[in-house]
Amino acid sequence: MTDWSGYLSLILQGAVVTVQLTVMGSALALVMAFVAGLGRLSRFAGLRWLATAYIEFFRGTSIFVQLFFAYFVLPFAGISLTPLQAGVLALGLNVGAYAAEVVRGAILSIGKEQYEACIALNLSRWQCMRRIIVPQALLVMLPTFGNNAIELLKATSVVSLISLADMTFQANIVRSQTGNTLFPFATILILYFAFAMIITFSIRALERRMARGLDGVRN
Amino acid sequence: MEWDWNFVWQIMPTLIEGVKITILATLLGSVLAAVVGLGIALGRRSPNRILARGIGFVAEFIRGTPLLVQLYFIFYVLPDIGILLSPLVAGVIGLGLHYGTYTAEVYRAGIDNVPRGQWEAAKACNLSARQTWTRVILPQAIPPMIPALANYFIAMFKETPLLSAITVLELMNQAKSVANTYYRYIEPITLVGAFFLAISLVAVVLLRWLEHRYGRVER
Amino acid sequence: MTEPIIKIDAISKSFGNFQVLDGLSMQVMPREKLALIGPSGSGKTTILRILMTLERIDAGHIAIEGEQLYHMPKNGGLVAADERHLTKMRQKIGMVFQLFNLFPHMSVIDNVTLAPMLTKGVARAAAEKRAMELLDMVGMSEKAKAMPAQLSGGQKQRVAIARALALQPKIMLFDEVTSALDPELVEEVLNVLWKLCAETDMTMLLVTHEMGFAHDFADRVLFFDRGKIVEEGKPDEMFSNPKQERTQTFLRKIIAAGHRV
Amino acid sequence: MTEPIIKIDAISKSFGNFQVLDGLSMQVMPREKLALIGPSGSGKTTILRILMTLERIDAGHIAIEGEQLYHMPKNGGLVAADERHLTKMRQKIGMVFQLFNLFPHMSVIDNVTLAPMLTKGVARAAAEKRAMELLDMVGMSEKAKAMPAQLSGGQKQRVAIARALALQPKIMLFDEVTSALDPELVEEVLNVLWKLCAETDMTMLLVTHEMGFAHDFADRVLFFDRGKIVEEGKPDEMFSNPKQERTQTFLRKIIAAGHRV
Amino acid sequence: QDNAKLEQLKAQGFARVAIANEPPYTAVGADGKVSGAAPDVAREVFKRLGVPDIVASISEYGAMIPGLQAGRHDVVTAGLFMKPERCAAVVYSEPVLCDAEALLVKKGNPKGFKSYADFAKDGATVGAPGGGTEEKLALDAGVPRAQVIVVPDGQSGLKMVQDGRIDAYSLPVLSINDLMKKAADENLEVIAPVEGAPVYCDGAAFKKGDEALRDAFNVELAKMKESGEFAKIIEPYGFSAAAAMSTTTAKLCAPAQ
Ligand SMILES: Nc1ncnc2c1ncn2[C@@H]1O[C@H](COP(=O)(O)OP(=O)(O)OP(=O)(O)O)[C@@H](O)[C@H]1O
Ligand SMILES: Nc1ncnc2c1ncn2[C@@H]1O[C@H](COP(=O)(O)OP(=O)(O)OP(=O)(O)O)[C@@H](O)[C@H]1O
Ligand SMILES: [Mg+2]
Ligand SMILES: [Mg+2]
Repeated sequence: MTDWSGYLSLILQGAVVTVQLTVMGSALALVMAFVAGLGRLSRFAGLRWLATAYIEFFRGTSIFVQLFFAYFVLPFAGISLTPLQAGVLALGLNVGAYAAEVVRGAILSIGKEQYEACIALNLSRWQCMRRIIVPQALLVMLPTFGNNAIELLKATSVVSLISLADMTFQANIVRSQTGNTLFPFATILILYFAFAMIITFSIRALERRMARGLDGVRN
Repeated sequence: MEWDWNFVWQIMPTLIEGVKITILATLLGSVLAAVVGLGIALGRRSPNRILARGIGFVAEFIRGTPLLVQLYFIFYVLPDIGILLSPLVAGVIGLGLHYGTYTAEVYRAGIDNVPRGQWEAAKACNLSARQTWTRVILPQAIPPMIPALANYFIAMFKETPLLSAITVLELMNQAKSVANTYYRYIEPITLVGAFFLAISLVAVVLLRWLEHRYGRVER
Repeated sequence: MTEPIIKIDAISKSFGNFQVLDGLSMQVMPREKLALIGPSGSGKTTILRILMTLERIDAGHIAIEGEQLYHMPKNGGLVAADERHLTKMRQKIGMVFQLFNLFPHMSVIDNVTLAPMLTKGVARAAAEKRAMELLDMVGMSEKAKAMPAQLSGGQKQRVAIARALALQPKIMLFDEVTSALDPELVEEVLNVLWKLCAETDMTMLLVTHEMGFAHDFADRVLFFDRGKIVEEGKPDEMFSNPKQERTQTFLRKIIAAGHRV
Repeated sequence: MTEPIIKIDAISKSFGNFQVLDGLSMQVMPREKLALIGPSGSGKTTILRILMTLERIDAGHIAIEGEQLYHMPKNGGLVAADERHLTKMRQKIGMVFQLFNLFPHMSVIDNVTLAPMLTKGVARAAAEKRAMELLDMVGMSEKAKAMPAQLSGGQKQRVAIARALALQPKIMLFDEVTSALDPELVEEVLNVLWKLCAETDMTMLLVTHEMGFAHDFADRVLFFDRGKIVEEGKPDEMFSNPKQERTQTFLRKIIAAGHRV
Repeated sequence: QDNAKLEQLKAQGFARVAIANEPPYTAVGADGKVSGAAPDVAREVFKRLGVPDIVASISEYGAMIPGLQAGRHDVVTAGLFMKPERCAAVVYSEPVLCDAEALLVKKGNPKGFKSYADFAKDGATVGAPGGGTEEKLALDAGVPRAQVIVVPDGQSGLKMVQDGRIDAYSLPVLSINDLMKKAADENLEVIAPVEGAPVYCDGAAFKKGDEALRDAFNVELAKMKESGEFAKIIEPYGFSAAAAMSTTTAKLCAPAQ
């Protein structure tokens, strides 16, 4: 008889890796999203250029290549990252590039009259961004950020390439070791879904909090 | 290993076959995702509570679990209940459903950001629910969301290699297979990278133009 | 005796725990031109929004031409109206908003022709002809092709008026529809409304803070304060000889300032 | 003789190929209260927006307190102003918008305190104290904690006025600030402005279509049409005895309608 | 030439090996412990070399050689069959695990497949791992590209045969046997060995430059082969020690016929 509890704990070990990667990757992605998203809207051509190059490069090449690069090529340049570091770096930069576009789109969606009110009150560009535009744009970004976080959660399954034993990877091992497909796949399906729901509900809660009082503006 | 141009010309026809399949799958998948996403976004706002909740749950589940597992399910599990789909059809359905749950969130954000005054004006004009959606709300909601939607179509394009799991001979799969037939990796894999980057860049330019053209509504 | 076209019966409305309307009742007769006046925040806009079914009421009943607005008969009793019923009832009512709410993605002429074409199936050519007439009446025919963002405040307001009139509803609600207009245009809009009244049998409810406009326009004036009708009457009586203390205070300042009422 | 605080010299402005202003010149003296009147679409809002640096001008010069607004000296010549220069110049100017433009994500009090705290480094307590005073003056202190979406039209407008006044700029631009207010409140706002004028040395430019308000408020009235100054003068002269034909037509209707001017 | 690499492994007390997720080459217990024919041999050889333990990480085939080159692991023991081109990229030990090819078909082999060439005849389809030996053998035997279906993993191949999506699925004998055992499906049958298909062997693969370590590994491996201990380790998994001992790395790495 197959020892399911043992295999289950194997998958749970993988789940821990998946969660670590998701949390740290999301944090990096969030930072990159704002840096690059605001960079693209900057007045300085140099900054715009840099941000655009970053975004198009990471969106244009696949996560597989980026991960491969971070783990197998950087050592030749003398930078040897642990698998976890390499995974967080590649996932964070990749998803950050997508999220940067979300930041940009959301900021552009705020009406002209809000900028004009800023000017009339003599707020600096930075103050206007920070106090007026970004807080309103955040509400537009949030649902898509939720998407991005869930994508990152699921993208963690490619890290098996650099010998990080995440959930999908462990499930595949269990599958080929036991010849049973249903058990491991059903287990990770439930786990992924549970994690995704946590992300979704946190985002919804945040959205509701921030939308408080705005009910007359938004529908 | 040396770069061998003769070899490049020799394998080009095979790779082009793969490119065709990849582009076909992406295009069909995008169309399906755009439609499914809208369906979900509208369905979730349905006054019929049960329908709205049901659609919501299914969408969250699909969104929260990996595409790979879903492809496996469509291709390997559905036959057990008598649905035997061809690999490409199964792949397009998988991509369309999966990305449809993403685009649904994008639509939702766009719809939420149409000011309440617009809904009210539509009522005062006595437009029906359908007319309000098609003539007033969606034309304002969708253009600002084009960048975010474009993100997903590019992401989908780069995820087509997953279709190899259900034996679709897309670009990556073709490349691996020629690489193995001739024991030369450099040319096929480099060409795949170049194809992906080139197609994404063309897509990005095209979508930028679209965004520029339709992206902003002055209020 | 004719039946009232609008019959409001003891309606209440709160936002959170802020009670705006508390048991308000009033009636409007067909073809009547009614002006609602009163201080800022007294609930004038709220009443129009309720009639336009943009807010739900907490209690009470409203009947339009004898038919319930927020309720519908079912199994012998009255139940809350569903969207279908509301859509049907809305055909009788049109509104011009205080902040215009033009459709920003459509040109001026498209804003005006949209509703007649969609809800009444008017052909494009006919709808545009009528729209141009209306735009002409409000002095906006030159800007027919412009987008709302390219218009000045007063121009937007005039387009909003033309848009609402294009539908020719039985009941027309105007919310401070002259606020962005100079006196010259107020005059013109007044003429347009009079003309429409003569041609059709529209009933009009108008919220305004321009007493002169209220006086010239209305058959009857209602003075509101804190969601209650303080006083009502013919404009001449009301403005020259207000009976209630509150109305007197409200009007005294205006008269003191030399405003004609 | 005192120097004018605003000196507009032959400015032009087009939107696409629609010329709004064509070689307009005018001057405003310190502490002057100037009313701009004129038909809808004549370019009144555009002038205020240009002074607030919300639109660029195509030709001409503007000087504020002797300093160029859209130009700055460089290497002996005048070049187009950069963002830095504009920011500096904007400190002298404040504006109240026709459509309010409140920050929808902040409460009323936060809308009013934000700018003083950020741009002048006023402490929160002091800023709130001053904000409450201003809100009190416009009768809005009760709604200090409300969000803009919960306000009526007139309430929003009063908050917008308080917000602009909180900064105490040298030059204040008002775009139809009384459009959503009833006469009672117009009166009050007028008092607030008078009080401020007495306390500070603000210069005020006011666009309005309420002739009564323009009359009571202004030291001088400019009548605009199609981007040109048709006539100017003291309110009493101008309203009782307009010289230009165009002004006469504009005012005649109003007087005919019995409006006090 | 002193063996610096070996000294380093001794000092750290373990060697990092890359293995694949393919029973019976590798087995992972429910407790997560790695065993299987390839790691067991490596563990024993390293013990004899004075490196007490191995740390195994399961890796995809595509990532093994790059990982070796980037210094992410010290040796690959994963059923990575020797091919001339691979021999050029890494240095191999003497052969360890050898296996022939097999076909998984419906019960009774209705279409009568014996060799890969049989698939070319009447438009039958054969499934094989992408980039694997079987795919290449089928193509070389003249089967059109469209009839060779690339299947991602054993379980999937099995399911496709069951659903009738492909007529046969090809893998090394031991892998197919393992699949069959776990599936326990009476409607399937294994055809082995495939006629005309060669036997392949793997070896421990080292990074280029680690020839000294490879040589030391070979010495101990040869001793174990001789003493019969080698057979004792791999035969319980179904592998044939005789097959490994009947050929050499030099032969297997020689450029194609
Ligand atoms: N969504 C809301 N939430 C909370 N309070 C609200 C909301 N909408 C309106 N109110 C409050 O209800 C009261 C009545 O508002 P209403 O807009 O009807 O006033 P009004 O008579 O039209 O005033 P005005 O002349 O200034 O436009 C106001 O005090 C306002 O603050
Ligand atoms: N962004 C724009 N694009 C094109 N035309 C514009 C734009 N903004 C304003 N205009 C035009 O410029 C003219 C002057 O507009 P402005 O807003 O200054 O008028 P106004 O005098 O303030 O009128 P009102 O009293 O109606 O507010 C109008 O005819 C308007 O259509
Ligand atoms: Mg109101
Ligand atoms: Mg204006």
